[in-house]
Amino acid sequence: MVLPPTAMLVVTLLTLPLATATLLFASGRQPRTLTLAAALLSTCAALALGLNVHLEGVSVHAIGGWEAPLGIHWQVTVPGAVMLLATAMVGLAGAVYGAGYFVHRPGPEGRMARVFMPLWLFAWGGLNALFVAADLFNLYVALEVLTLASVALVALSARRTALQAAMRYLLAALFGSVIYLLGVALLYGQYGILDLDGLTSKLDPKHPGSRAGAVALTIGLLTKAAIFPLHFWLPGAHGRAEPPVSALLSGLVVAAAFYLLLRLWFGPLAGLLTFGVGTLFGAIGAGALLWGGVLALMQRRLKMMVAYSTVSQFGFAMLVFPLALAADREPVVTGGTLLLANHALAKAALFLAAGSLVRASGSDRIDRLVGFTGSSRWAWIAVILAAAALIGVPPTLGFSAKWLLLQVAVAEGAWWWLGAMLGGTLLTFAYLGRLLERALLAPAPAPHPPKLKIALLLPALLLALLACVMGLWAFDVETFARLEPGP
Amino acid sequence: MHPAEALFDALLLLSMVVLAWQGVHARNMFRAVVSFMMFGLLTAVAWVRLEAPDIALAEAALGAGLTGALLLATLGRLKPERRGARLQRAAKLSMLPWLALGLAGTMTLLAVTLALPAPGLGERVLSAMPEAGVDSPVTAVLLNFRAWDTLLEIAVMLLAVIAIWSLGQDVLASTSRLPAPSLPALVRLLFPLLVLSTFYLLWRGGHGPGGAFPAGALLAAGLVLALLAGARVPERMTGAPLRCALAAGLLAFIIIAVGVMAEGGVFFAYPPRHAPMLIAIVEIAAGLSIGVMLTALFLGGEPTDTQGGST
Amino acid sequence: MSTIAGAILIVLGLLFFLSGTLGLLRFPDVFTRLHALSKADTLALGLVCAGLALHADDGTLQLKLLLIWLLVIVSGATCSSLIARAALAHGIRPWQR
Amino acid sequence: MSLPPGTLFLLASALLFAIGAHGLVTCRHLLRKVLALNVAMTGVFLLLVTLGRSGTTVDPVPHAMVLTGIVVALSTTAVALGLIVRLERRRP
Repeated sequence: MVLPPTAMLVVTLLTLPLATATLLFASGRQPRTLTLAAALLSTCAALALGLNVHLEGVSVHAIGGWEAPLGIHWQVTVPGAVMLLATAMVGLAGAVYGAGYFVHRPGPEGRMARVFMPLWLFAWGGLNALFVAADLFNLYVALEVLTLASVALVALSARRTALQAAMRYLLAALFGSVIYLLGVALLYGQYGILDLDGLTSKLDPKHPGSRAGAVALTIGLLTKAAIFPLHFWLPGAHGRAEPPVSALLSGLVVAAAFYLLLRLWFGPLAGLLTFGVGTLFGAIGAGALLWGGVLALMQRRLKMMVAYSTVSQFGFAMLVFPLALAADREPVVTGGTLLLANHALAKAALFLAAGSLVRASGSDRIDRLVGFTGSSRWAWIAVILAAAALIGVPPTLGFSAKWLLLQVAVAEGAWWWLGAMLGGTLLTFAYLGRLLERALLAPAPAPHPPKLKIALLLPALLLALLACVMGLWAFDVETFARLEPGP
Repeated sequence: MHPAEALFDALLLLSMVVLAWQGVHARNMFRAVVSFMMFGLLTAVAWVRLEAPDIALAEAALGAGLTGALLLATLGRLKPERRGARLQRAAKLSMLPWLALGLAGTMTLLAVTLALPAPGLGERVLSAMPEAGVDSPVTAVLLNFRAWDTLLEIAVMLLAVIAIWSLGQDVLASTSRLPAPSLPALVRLLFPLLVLSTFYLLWRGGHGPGGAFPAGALLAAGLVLALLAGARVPERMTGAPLRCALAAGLLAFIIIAVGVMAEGGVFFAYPPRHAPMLIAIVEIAAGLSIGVMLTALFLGGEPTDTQGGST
Repeated sequence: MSTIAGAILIVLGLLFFLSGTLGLLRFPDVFTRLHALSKADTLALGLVCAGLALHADDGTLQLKLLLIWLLVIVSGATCSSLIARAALAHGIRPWQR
Repeated sequence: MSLPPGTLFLLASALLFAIGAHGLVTCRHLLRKVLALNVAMTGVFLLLVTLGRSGTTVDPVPHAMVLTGIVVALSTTAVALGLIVRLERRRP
């Protein structure tokens, strides 16, 4: 089989969503076939790209033919390709779900349906741009595309609570941007380059600019990734947005910022990752695990619980950093990437299924959710599968990721971090188990079995299934999945 | 450096810092906004002092002018009792620890930045200029070497318009109760001038300070002035034509970026023969589109068809 | 010769700027302040531009200086009138001794 | 004077950043927060351009970055202001 060259696929992945979104906006109409075709095409491009990376490995593309310090590079790394694939899956699922969820009608009632698709595609394009970018400033611009699209999506319902959440989110994200840009300025002042490869080869931990720059970049990204204690904006924004939006935000937008953290700390900033820094990150992660987990356990509303679960899960991801102090970083990076991919699929599935359940129940309260009846059965199956992936039941993707990290922790004798991981998993089990127990054993009485459109069930189900099945494939993948700075 | 220059810089920067403080902490919101606008104006002067005329043009038009107009329009759309909102702090913390923390942070930042060698990319840009297709280094960086950044940036701007429009229809600011005949007269005089200077800056961007952003900002200034003088978006322009004008810049950018792949197979690699023309097309499309987008940001929502009236 | 004349014009202009600012600070209400500011500053800017034009040996530059002055006159007059109208609309009565 | 060139500008940029960050954290009114963000942004822009001037040639890359940054900042500010207006209109 002849695949199109990687450069072609990258260009498709970046320009197709942006161009389609712009055309949709310009035309003022939302032909469903066109949007879904664009989504499908982007997904195919991502799949082909993943296959290319699998066959040919990492590739670098100089935009406009200008070599690195002067021009901008795209770099398709294995973790980047994994995230691109996860983005495509969630993007497609959300597009289908959104087409079924929002009412298509002229006039004010149809507003959300009209606005959703362009914004969704802009966010998708921004994510793609971010996962292939290899330039500090280009990353900043891509982050801003993502931020504005996400904020507009949070505010979609235009209810007061949604607007408040969007405003908080916007301010937090912009605060993160300012600090991130400060870090870019400091690193540029020290080395006069912006591309990540050049920085990797030049960066000296002893320079004041590199340290201050690393601190600024990290604080900025921690804010955008809503890592405890900078998570204050997340539960509101994710809990109050419309379901497909929450899926995108929780599954991917936060993960994108965290992916950048990984990219930076295992790329240019690797020399600065000392024992102290790793331990600090680990402590933050453990704190997030605990705080997010306990608060998730205390929530009464379904979507808020899922939102706090995100805070907790990213604490888990933070534990990657102390484990990376080991000599061999490869399995850690692979584990971290798989963790992000697993979270993207499972959390998106969870939010989509939650949206369907809330619609079927007419309430967001956990104790008023409909039980395992009618078509809501399928939503519950998606919830169960996603929960299994989040907890890390074998053979899910979550299990593969956690297993890899556990192995490193055991080999390193890092018992503290091992304990934190086990504790976090237990907490995840507790709050998800509580949800299932409440809803399945003591369901709210449903007068008539709910009927949900297939577009509201299938995407969540497939995403959750994917998170579960991919675990089998991931054991094969981990042999090649490594974060390489390129040739 | 001449001592008089140092004195001028010191005065300029001191006023900037004071105005910035005022802009955040002034007693009422109107004062804060006006201080912030003056801060933007002085920032433009600072750019001139830093030998960055392109940024100075953009800052004067965007940072001081349009941001100011946006802020004032926002104040006008708030409920009157909120406009004069007094300064409230998050908690009744004493200022001292914050000041100490801020001062320590400032000093650390200063110490770090003073120690930076700042090698920069100036030499590299200079050596690549012959193949850039334009004579102005800043335009070369914006539209050739780092054109992908600029494409995404125009996407950000369009996204901002979509985001604001997605919140609902436009909210018009309360207009003055007394008719002011002098403003429309001024607009009739200035509008053609501003359009003329827009094209002048677009043309000039190829070889000197200028280019799409200042040009777009000037066009927007003209359009916003017209709106302030009571002009409304003509009815036949709302809807599809306006949306197309807004989208044109980004679409042209994407089409050219992908189109040049026909020749070399590389995204954004202008063929050397056509580079000047292609860059000029991108520049003009981007400049005009930026002008319309900035005006749309000022409108604060999608213009309704029912307003009537015309320019 | 022309440089000295130019310098004198500029200093004269700065003095007018100073008086305009003094008026802004010391006059009792918005209308009188506007009066001081718009009158004195327009003249002051004209003097400064004339002084600079004497220093410039380039015809286009002199033309640009003239243009700057004309534009500021037009926009300054409009702004003053707008501010005064806004003040009246807000119910501020002109100051009377 | 024996100050290294650009010291004043670096000091101003650090101060502006501090004022902006401090204002963002301590002010309650949303409009003030937006203004504070813009002030902090200007501080970063000043830093970038001042650093681009230290070499022998003027470095146009920070100029391009700041031009991009100004437009991005304006766009995000406009969205923030739009949100503020809608929020105020829905104030109970």
